Amino acid sequence: MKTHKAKRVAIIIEAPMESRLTDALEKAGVTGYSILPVLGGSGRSGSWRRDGQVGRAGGMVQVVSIVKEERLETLLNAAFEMVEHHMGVVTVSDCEVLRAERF
Amino acid sequence: MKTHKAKRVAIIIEAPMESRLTDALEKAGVTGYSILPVLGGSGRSGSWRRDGQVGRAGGMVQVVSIVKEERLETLLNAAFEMVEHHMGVVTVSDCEVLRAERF
Amino acid sequence: MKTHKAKRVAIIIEAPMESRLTDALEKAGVTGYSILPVLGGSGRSGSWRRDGQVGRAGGMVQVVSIVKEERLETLLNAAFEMVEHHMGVVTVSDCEVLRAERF
Amino acid sequence: MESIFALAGQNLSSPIILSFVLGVFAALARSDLSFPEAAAKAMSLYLLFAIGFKGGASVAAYGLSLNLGMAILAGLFLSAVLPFVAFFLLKILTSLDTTNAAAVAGHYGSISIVTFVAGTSILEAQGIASEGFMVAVAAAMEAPAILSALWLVARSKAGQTNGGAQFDRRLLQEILFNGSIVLLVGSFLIGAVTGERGLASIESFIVAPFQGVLCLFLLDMGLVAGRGLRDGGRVLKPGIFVFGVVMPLIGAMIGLALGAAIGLSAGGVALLMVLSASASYIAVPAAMRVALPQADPAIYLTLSLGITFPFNLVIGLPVYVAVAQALLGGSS
Amino acid sequence: MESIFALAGQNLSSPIILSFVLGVFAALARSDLSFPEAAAKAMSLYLLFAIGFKGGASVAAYGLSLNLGMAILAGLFLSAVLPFVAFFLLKILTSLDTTNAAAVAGHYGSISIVTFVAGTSILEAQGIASEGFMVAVAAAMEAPAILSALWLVARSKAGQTNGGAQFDRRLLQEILFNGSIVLLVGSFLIGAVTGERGLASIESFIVAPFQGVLCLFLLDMGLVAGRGLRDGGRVLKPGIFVFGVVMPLIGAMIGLALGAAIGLSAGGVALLMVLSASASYIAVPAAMRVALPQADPAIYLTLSLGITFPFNLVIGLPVYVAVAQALLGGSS
Amino acid sequence: MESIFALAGQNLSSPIILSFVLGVFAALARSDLSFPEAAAKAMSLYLLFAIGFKGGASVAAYGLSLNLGMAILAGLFLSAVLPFVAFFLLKILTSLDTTNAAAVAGHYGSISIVTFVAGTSILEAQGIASEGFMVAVAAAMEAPAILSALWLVARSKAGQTNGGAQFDRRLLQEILFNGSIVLLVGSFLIGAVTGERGLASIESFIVAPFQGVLCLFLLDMGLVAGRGLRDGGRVLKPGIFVFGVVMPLIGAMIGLALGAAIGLSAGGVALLMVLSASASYIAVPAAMRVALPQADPAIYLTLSLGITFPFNLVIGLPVYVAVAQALLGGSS
Ligand SMILES: Nc1ncnc2c1ncn2[C@@H]1O[C@H](COP(=O)(O)O)[C@@H](O)[C@H]1O
Ligand SMILES: Nc1ncnc2c1ncn2[C@@H]1O[C@H](COP(=O)(O)O)[C@@H](O)[C@H]1O
Ligand SMILES: Nc1ncnc2c1ncn2[C@@H]1O[C@H](COP(=O)(O)O)[C@@H](O)[C@H]1O
Ligand code: NA
Ligand code: NA
Ligand code: NA
Repeated sequence: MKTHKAKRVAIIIEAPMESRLTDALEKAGVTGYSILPVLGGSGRSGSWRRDGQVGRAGGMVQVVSIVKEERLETLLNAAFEMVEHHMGVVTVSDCEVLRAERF
Repeated sequence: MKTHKAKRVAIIIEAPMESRLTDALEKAGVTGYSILPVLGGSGRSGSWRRDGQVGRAGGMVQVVSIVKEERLETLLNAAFEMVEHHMGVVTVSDCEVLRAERF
Repeated sequence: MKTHKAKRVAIIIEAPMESRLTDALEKAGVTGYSILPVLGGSGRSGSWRRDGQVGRAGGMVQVVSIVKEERLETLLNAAFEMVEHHMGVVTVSDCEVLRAERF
Repeated sequence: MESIFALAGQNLSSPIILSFVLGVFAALARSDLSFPEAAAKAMSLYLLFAIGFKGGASVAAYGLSLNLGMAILAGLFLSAVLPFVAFFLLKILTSLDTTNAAAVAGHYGSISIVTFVAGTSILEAQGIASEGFMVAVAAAMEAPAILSALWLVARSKAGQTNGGAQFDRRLLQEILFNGSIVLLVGSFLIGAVTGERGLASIESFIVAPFQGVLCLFLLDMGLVAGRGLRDGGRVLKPGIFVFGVVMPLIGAMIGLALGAAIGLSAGGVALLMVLSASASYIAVPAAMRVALPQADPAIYLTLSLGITFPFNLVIGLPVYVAVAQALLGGSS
Repeated sequence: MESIFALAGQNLSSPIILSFVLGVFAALARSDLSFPEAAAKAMSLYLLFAIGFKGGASVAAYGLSLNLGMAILAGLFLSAVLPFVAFFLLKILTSLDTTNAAAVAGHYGSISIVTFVAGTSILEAQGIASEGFMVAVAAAMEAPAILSALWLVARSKAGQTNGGAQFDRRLLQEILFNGSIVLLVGSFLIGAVTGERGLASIESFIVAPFQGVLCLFLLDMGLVAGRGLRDGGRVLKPGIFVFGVVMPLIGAMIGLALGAAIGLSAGGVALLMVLSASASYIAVPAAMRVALPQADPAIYLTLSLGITFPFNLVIGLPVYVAVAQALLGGSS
Repeated sequence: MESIFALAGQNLSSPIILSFVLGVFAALARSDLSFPEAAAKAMSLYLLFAIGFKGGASVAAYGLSLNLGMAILAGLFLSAVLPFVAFFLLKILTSLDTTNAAAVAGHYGSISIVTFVAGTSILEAQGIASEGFMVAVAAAMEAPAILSALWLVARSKAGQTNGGAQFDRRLLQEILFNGSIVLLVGSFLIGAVTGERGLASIESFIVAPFQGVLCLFLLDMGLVAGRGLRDGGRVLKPGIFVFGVVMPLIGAMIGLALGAAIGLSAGGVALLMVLSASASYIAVPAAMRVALPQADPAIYLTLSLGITFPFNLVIGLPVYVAVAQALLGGSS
């Protein structure tokens, strides 16, 4: 099966910032992303969990976007601006994709 | 700690296709996989989110399978057949696993 | 954008072991982790799904931790001890992170 | 005619309609108001269980008239035939290709159970009796339309090339045993078997809070429909919009004729009109994603949930009830 | 005997049993009918809160007889001892190794709260009174069985090698403060403190809709149990199956003897039989995954949820009630 | 004074308070008792819908006195001004920097709807009437405090450097159309439009089970608050703790003065006191994470949910009601 090099960017970000981040990604020309739930976690600012919570503050979501290498820099700039003053983790890893025409 | 090379295949696929995909993976000799929820996303066919939805159409799930390198090709062929006419993203990345005897 | 090498450790573990694992990670000096839900899956011990379940047995969660390379070994030792007698999958992959000072 | 407007006006000011309107408004105003997926699904399970059980219990109470068989046959027939009518209409009104037109047509042969539930609420509010077995008819109408839609694709050129319709035994079993059919039929049978005694034991769960749950569920549907209109509005060409409003009326008329022909009561005829007029937005879309992946879901979901559902809820239902009552009702 | 069959027949045609049957059927038919995990958990929280509160309120109303202490001691004793009986029986009937046999045995010393709830429903339907504090006994019976099971492993050869039972303070605190114990005891105390006035203020939430929620919950349990039987059927060797049916009967008999000995009412004895007969499928499996990871969960979950739970629900409960009533009830 | 203690004692032994206490206890005991996020959110949607609708229906029944406009203005004013009071108090009592103090202050100008709901429960239990439109006042008080808090940061040195407050049109629209405002106002309007007839149709959903749902919701809030105290306790310096107890009393006094001045009934004044005394823990924290990311959420969440909420629930509410009743109530 023919595969193509791409980058997988995963951004764990505070839930109240989700729509701002995805808008920024769209502006940066990202063609697709998926939003994954996060149940809880721990970091420098303490630990949290979603159980029983009503408000969105005090919760994170993960936004994953597979992009062509050439779009990476723009995406990271957009992402960085969003997480700059906020909690959040941005990781990039290499991957291979099927159907490269989709990215 | 001794680790072993393996491949991590992540397939984001339409929810109504989930069981067909996992059956295909099992037929392809995959020994294990996990199904992760996806809350929403955006792609060439527009954006979506699960909030408030009752039906499974208009939603994706992510199927993740860790496989030995030698099983990758069979797995990708099986996966490709499932996503061919469907929305969906297939990515492969390198990883290391503990307890290689399990894969 | 300046990125830094790091390791992404993903541990799929039985839900009743979750807090033991995260405690072990904290003891091992891990500065952060996130817990992701898993809806279902299949492995050597059969298949399962969370739908309609009340108890935590018969379910897995995924704990993801991004760590500096030098912390990897300690983390893996801690993780291994937890999964040793249990179902579970431990994978490690390379990644790049923004804001390395956070890890 | 005047009284129909009065009815529509009265309908418009019921909590369930206004809850739906609130949901649409909130979605259009980009409010973050939303129901968790689990809550939406739980409410829909509750509504299916309650409406099925009550139908069954009512059959147990008033006896199973011979009509049940006839009504189910009528339902199967309507579900199988309406897609052809819809397909024909779509070919006239819109420029959709065969695959998309067939996919949409399948939705209009099948039914929306919440529209049915809202219809029964109006009947109850107006004190019009109806056959309890109409929920069984509703269940019967879920599936055949899908087969008609797939047949429409299979016999076309598009069906011969390009993958066409992906139909197999597995899909058939998924369609026949889909959750809402199983729950509706199952709770209908439970209601029928346990009868009055069974109903008495769970009445304060399935009867008393029913209208309130329906309000919240319609609020949620308004949120989803409004979001769909906001994002999917691009597919709403005038011809498509017209179809979404005209097709339910045509469906209702065919339902009226058939219902009257087989001798249903005025209430039963009204419900058959409602079922014929309504379009699926749960079972059929899922089946279409599997069987006709080339068809654009934005088209059929926007039409079914964004146009036809609100149209029926706000305007259609009171009209169907009034017409059935005028033509077939004894008094009032 | 005859009247027991009549009772079982009547029980069989109650909405709660039929809902369970519907769930099993749907799972076996591979329907996609399912409850979201959050909805299942919410229903179980509701049932625990309601049953605990009602028990407490009834204690407040009828006073705390001296029996409470005795009954709790009896419960602790039953929970601690029944695993030994079960272990012995498993060694006779099956070829399970010590670890698996002990893990299963732990489940049968502990209890299934929904079986208890269904038991109280039958008592209520038949107008048989029972001690309100039986919910506290239920809570008391959750945990000791786990310790017995772990002890069975620890003293065996398997316990000395291979990791054995992973028992520590942390596990003990998890077991003692597990969610269902805390909620059951907590709401029992709230009911006891707030009494009649408290009950009046939330009666239309915890009493009126109770049976209906129980129906939906049993529907969900049927789905889960049916799925378990479908996938876990491979573990169901004849000996195992026999154990799943015989053990509850033995448990019930021991419960009967002890309940009668400490002077509980006929209803209270019936409930103690139910508790003894039932097997845990929430708290114990979770503890076993931590403490006895080598034990195969398919065995204990299939047995507890797939065999013993349905057996008790359909056949056991009416029998236990009838026996208790025959031996200890004044009239009937 | 004595009677206030009696009231507080009676309040303390109500199921809703005890449920909250149970939740706190379970969290501190590290029990795994927890509500799924979806269930918690569903309960909160139910409570908002029910309280809004009932308020609207009561306005429909008793007419819209001229006071509505005045009361809403009073609410807007209180919400905008209380943050300045809170900020001033924080600067005296604590060593919080400007950003954190402003963030906390914003929470105390805004409101906690569940505190309001618990307040209406006490009024109802004591048979004290109140203006139905107070829910509209509650909605009006949600947002202005956020703007005051951001202004406090913007005019400070911290505001000029370090990013300061991130305020824009988008945030404004998010605040104004946040889910709880839309649902509260929307259901209030639906209740007002459909009136008595509407209320009758869904009364057994929004009235009868209301207290029971409130119990479970408070149990959940106890779990979350207890967890917060366990993990966030480190921020609880004495000055901060004192603020969390004194600020609600000051708020309540200001609310009392204003409510009496505009001529609200004793019940209405009590509710305005409750609103002024309560602190937001849903809408404001989310807005602060966006606009003041430098502020530490552990501080404002622990204060609002861990200190002020329980204080109001257990001690504040009965006091506010008793004071309003003593000063303004006709009899009793
Ligand atoms: N190293 C990490 N690996 C995975 N998730 C992390 C990591 N660090 C932080 N997080 C997540 O981000 C949240 C906020 O992190 P922090 O800003 O460090 O408090 C945590 O609660 C975790 O959910
Ligand atoms: N590049 C991508 N990265 C991550 N998820 C994607 C990507 N493209 C598509 N998706 C997911 O797949 C869904 C369907 O994609 P599409 O077929 O492009 O409409 C989207 O709504 C996303 O959830
Ligand atoms: N190769 C794999 N890839 C992804 N997930 C796996 C894999 N193997 C096992 N799992 C997950 O771990 C669970 C237990 O695996 P096992 O111990 O093999 O039964 C499975 O049900 C899956 O959820
Ligand atoms: Na139809
Ligand atoms: Na037992
Ligand atoms: Na306030």
